[in-house]
Amino acid sequence: MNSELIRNDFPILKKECGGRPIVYLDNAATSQKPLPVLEAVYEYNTQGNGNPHRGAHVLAISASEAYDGSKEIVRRFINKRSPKEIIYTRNTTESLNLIARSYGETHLKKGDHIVITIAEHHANLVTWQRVAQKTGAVLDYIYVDKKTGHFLEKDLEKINKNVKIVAFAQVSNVLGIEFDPRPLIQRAHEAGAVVVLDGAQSAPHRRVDVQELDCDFFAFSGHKMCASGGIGVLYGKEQLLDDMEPFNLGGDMIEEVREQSTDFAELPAKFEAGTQNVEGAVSLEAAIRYLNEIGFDEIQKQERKLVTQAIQGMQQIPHIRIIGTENPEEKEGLVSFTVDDVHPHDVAEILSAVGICIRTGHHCAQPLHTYLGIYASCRASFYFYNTEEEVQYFLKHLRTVRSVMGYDD
Amino acid sequence: MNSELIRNDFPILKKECGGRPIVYLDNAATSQKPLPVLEAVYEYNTQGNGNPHRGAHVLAISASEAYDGSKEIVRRFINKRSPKEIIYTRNTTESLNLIARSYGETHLKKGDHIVITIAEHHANLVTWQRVAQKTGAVLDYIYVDKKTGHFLEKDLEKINKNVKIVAFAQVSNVLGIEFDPRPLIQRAHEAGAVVVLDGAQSAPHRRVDVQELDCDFFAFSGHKMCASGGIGVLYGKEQLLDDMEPFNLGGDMIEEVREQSTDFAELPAKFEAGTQNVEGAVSLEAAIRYLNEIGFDEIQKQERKLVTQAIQGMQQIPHIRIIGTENPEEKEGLVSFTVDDVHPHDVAEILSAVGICIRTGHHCAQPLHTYLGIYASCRASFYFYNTEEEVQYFLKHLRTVRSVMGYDD
Amino acid sequence: MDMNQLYTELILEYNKDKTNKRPVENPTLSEHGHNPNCGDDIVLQVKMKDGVIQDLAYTGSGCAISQASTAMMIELVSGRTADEALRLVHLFLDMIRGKITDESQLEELEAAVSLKDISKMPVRVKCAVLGWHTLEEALTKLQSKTVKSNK
Amino acid sequence: MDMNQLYTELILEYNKDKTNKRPVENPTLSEHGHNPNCGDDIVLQVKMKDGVIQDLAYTGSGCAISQASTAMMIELVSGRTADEALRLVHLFLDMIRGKITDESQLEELEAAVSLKDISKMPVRVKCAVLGWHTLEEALTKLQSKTVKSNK
Ligand SMILES: Cc1ncc(COP(=O)(O)O)c(C=O)c1O
Ligand SMILES: Cc1ncc(COP(=O)(O)O)c(C=O)c1O
Repeated sequence: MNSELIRNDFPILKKECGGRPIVYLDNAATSQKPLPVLEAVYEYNTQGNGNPHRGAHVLAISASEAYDGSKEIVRRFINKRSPKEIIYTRNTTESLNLIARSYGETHLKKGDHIVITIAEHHANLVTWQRVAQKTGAVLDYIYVDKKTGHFLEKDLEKINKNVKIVAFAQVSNVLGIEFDPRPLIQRAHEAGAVVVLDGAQSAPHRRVDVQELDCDFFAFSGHKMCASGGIGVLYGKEQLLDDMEPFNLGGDMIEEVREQSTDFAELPAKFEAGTQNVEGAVSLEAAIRYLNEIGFDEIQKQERKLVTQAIQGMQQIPHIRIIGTENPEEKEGLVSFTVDDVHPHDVAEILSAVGICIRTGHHCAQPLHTYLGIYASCRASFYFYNTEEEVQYFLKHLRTVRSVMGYDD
Repeated sequence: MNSELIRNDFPILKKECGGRPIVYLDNAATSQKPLPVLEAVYEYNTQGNGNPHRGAHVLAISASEAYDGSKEIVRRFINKRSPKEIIYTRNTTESLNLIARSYGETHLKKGDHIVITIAEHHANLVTWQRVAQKTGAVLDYIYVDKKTGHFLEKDLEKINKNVKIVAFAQVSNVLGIEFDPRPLIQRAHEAGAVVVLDGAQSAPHRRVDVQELDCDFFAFSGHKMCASGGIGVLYGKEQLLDDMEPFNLGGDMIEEVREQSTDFAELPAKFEAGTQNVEGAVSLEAAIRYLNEIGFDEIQKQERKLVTQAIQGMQQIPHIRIIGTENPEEKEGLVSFTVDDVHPHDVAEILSAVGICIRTGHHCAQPLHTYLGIYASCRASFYFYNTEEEVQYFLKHLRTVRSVMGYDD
Repeated sequence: MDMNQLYTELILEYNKDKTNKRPVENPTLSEHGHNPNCGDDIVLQVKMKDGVIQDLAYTGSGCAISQASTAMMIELVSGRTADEALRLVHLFLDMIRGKITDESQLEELEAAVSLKDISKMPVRVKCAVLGWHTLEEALTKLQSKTVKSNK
Repeated sequence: MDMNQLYTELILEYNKDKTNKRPVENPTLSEHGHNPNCGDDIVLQVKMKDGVIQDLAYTGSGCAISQASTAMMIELVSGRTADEALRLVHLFLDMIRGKITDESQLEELEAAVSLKDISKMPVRVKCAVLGWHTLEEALTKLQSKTVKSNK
């Protein structure tokens, strides 16, 4: 991987900060965008912008083509059969809310169970709390081993025939653990449950094949994988989507509207109300093309290298505690940690002063933090455009944190 | 207004089409975007992109500032007291769905009435059908005079004390009529009803003062007013918003999450789940600044000139029927019409072949079309960057439509 | 595309030909077809006798392409058996989808061959196929009814 | 901002000073305060006697700024009346909001004056005011209770 060439595509990485180019290690929160993506959006806006699916003129047609063309790229990206099964949303959060409302609230009843894991992002947790509350279903948790981050084997037994939904992140945004979701999916399907896979932290980093995974729903965000804000994806199996209530109502998702009743459009329009974010769709297509060109094998190789270097370096610094497994082979591009006696917010502040961007807080995973007995943590998350030199710089300054805070070890 | 200078800001208007620069008269569907807006987004992406409200580092801070700063501009744009009352959504459609779900579904009960007009866009119509269906409320219509497009005086009596919600568009996207919403709002408030104003077709064209209007909710879309796709606004009165259920659930809209329960954040975060479309917010700020610089008086003057010219020209062409009033003083930047014996789709096709973009179909207002006894119509909609020369060109080709279709009048 | 290539004389003629734009008396089946976004909306009525299409006509409104195409179809399939009509419908749909390379195959479609180039105008494809799809629906329903009543 | 300006010796000292990081025995009131996004989370406990703050301490966790600020506050207001404490809380909040131009006014805040420049770091403002806001809440509640029980 030619890091230098790649980094030329990301002007923001040259931004001066703390006396040197910024070191952006908050990629799990949102990624940066390469020039080809910015240019594709610019080109659309200066050559082809119109309202898709709503007119016969040349710009309405170019907008429709841009929008539908982008879906075809997404379809291939996750290896789906039909573009009908690809719904554009605003982000992972909206994708998950769509499932919760249009599937969860209408298909579950009192006494049914929903199983999620304690490591879920709030988007895949609070959503199910509401479904449980509205339907009378019960929300069960699969807990993880506090050291390794692996699911507790015995908790998998919670996936029994009362369970109607099993929802979990393919990669946890705190533990960063990369595990094989297939046994869980298989167990869920044997129990007759529907599987919701939160791909926010997996889709940006690795090839995803929803047919092979055989998950029923899959959600991810464009902004975490080099695309613009405001575009997300929901994949769902056609017969499930067909059988669901519409989500938002309005233009473009209708077949025929009368004063007192409405026939809804077919998939995917049924779930796409109002004027869509075509620029977002264009940027997502450009982002996927960009990532494909680099290649996911290369991306994973680079990230593995950086994570390994980071973990090995951190293990050498006293008073650093890595959250979850310390095996770099199991970490998907991110490492969460704490520094003894230094609050994560202070760690982030100290690093930010020298131009290093890491995330601090509960990372939208409060129940996991509570379970682990910490209130907050730090997270360094990498993407393919990060370099070994950046990790070195990060480690160097991480080493100073305790001394800045007045500890002399 | 210096049209030439302004048009230089819109590269797409120079696009060659049918042997000359494209004539874009589908602005009510979506507007084009000026360079300052595209540049603001580019600048954000190359200098300040991060995940807002989620971190302590410099890019998280610049993203938060961009996001919050944009809200302050929107607050001033519609003259609101508090930025807490400004919720960013994806578009008008989502804003209206938010009200319907988080207010309508929880505050209405069997026997309550909802009053809308027959001229509503599906986004402000199908939404209320669902509220009615879920709560047992009754959906009533205010009809319009088929000639003038004015509300039928006697139908206003439907706004009585059983009515809990009155929802209507400030400017109809088909009739284009510009009427004074205040008497309706007053009547609604006297009846104790909450007023939802759909500003999708008003905010782009005129100064809006929600305090003066005293509406309870106001919704509009960025993409119809020079901003990017994927950003919309919902304004709501603070005490109403406070008293509403959250809409989508997930990150950033929570105060504290436990395994089985959640405390939600305060306004406006409560309604903004997940990573927001910061680029959209940036583009909306840039768009409002751009429009303010031109000035809404200038914008209205130019549009009035174009509409007047269009209507007067169309009145001279045989077999053209204008929908709603023919008084240009009452038209807000758009004219819908039909051509005798020529289907609207064919009209649009013929004009598109010479580079003119107009809209054809039911414009997401099927009940209105049914009520008017037509299945579809054509619509030419103008924005400040359109010119008299373009209207002339449009009229010239509109005159040929029937002869292309083999009629010799 | 030049407008003269799209709105050919043949198409304009069929568009204006209202011979079969009328209700059918005592129809065996009425079938509704529409393209909501374009504003094409028709009701096709068919009267079968001894397995043959005895009368076929439509009401409603639509663009020149949809109207002409429907008129051409009615002329083509009237008097034919349901099976034969369905075969021609499929041939037409294949043509519009650009699936047929051997032009000689298309001769059977008579006037409707003139719609061949619509396959290059994605937005108009829906218009061109509306009548044919609606007939397909209608005949398929009739056949499954017949099968049922034969049981 | 240079880290040495933010994490001054004074702040680091107060951050490490755990004298008042402990539960209060038989508190009159416990009040929870938190900044979910930063991960500051404290419980402030106050014991009143004859209208005077007899004991004040906190438990929980937070960043150096929030911990030092809370420690400074406790030192400042202990032994004062509720009214007096509230006045100082408001003075501190005004300082952090950058509302006070006359520096001499701030002397009363003692060690907490050192947090003045936080007003230039919007993200840290929340940390600096956490303890003070929590005390404000607690005392306001106590006062309204007193009013009620006096009725
Ligand atoms: C009056 C009116 N309301 C609502 C909408 C919906 O706007 P959007 O598609 O941006 O959600 C539109 C435009 O399509 C409109 O004209
Ligand atoms: C695992 C996981 N799920 C869901 C989300 C929510 O994504 P978004 O904020 O783009 O909706 C995130 C990221 O914030 C995440 O890491």
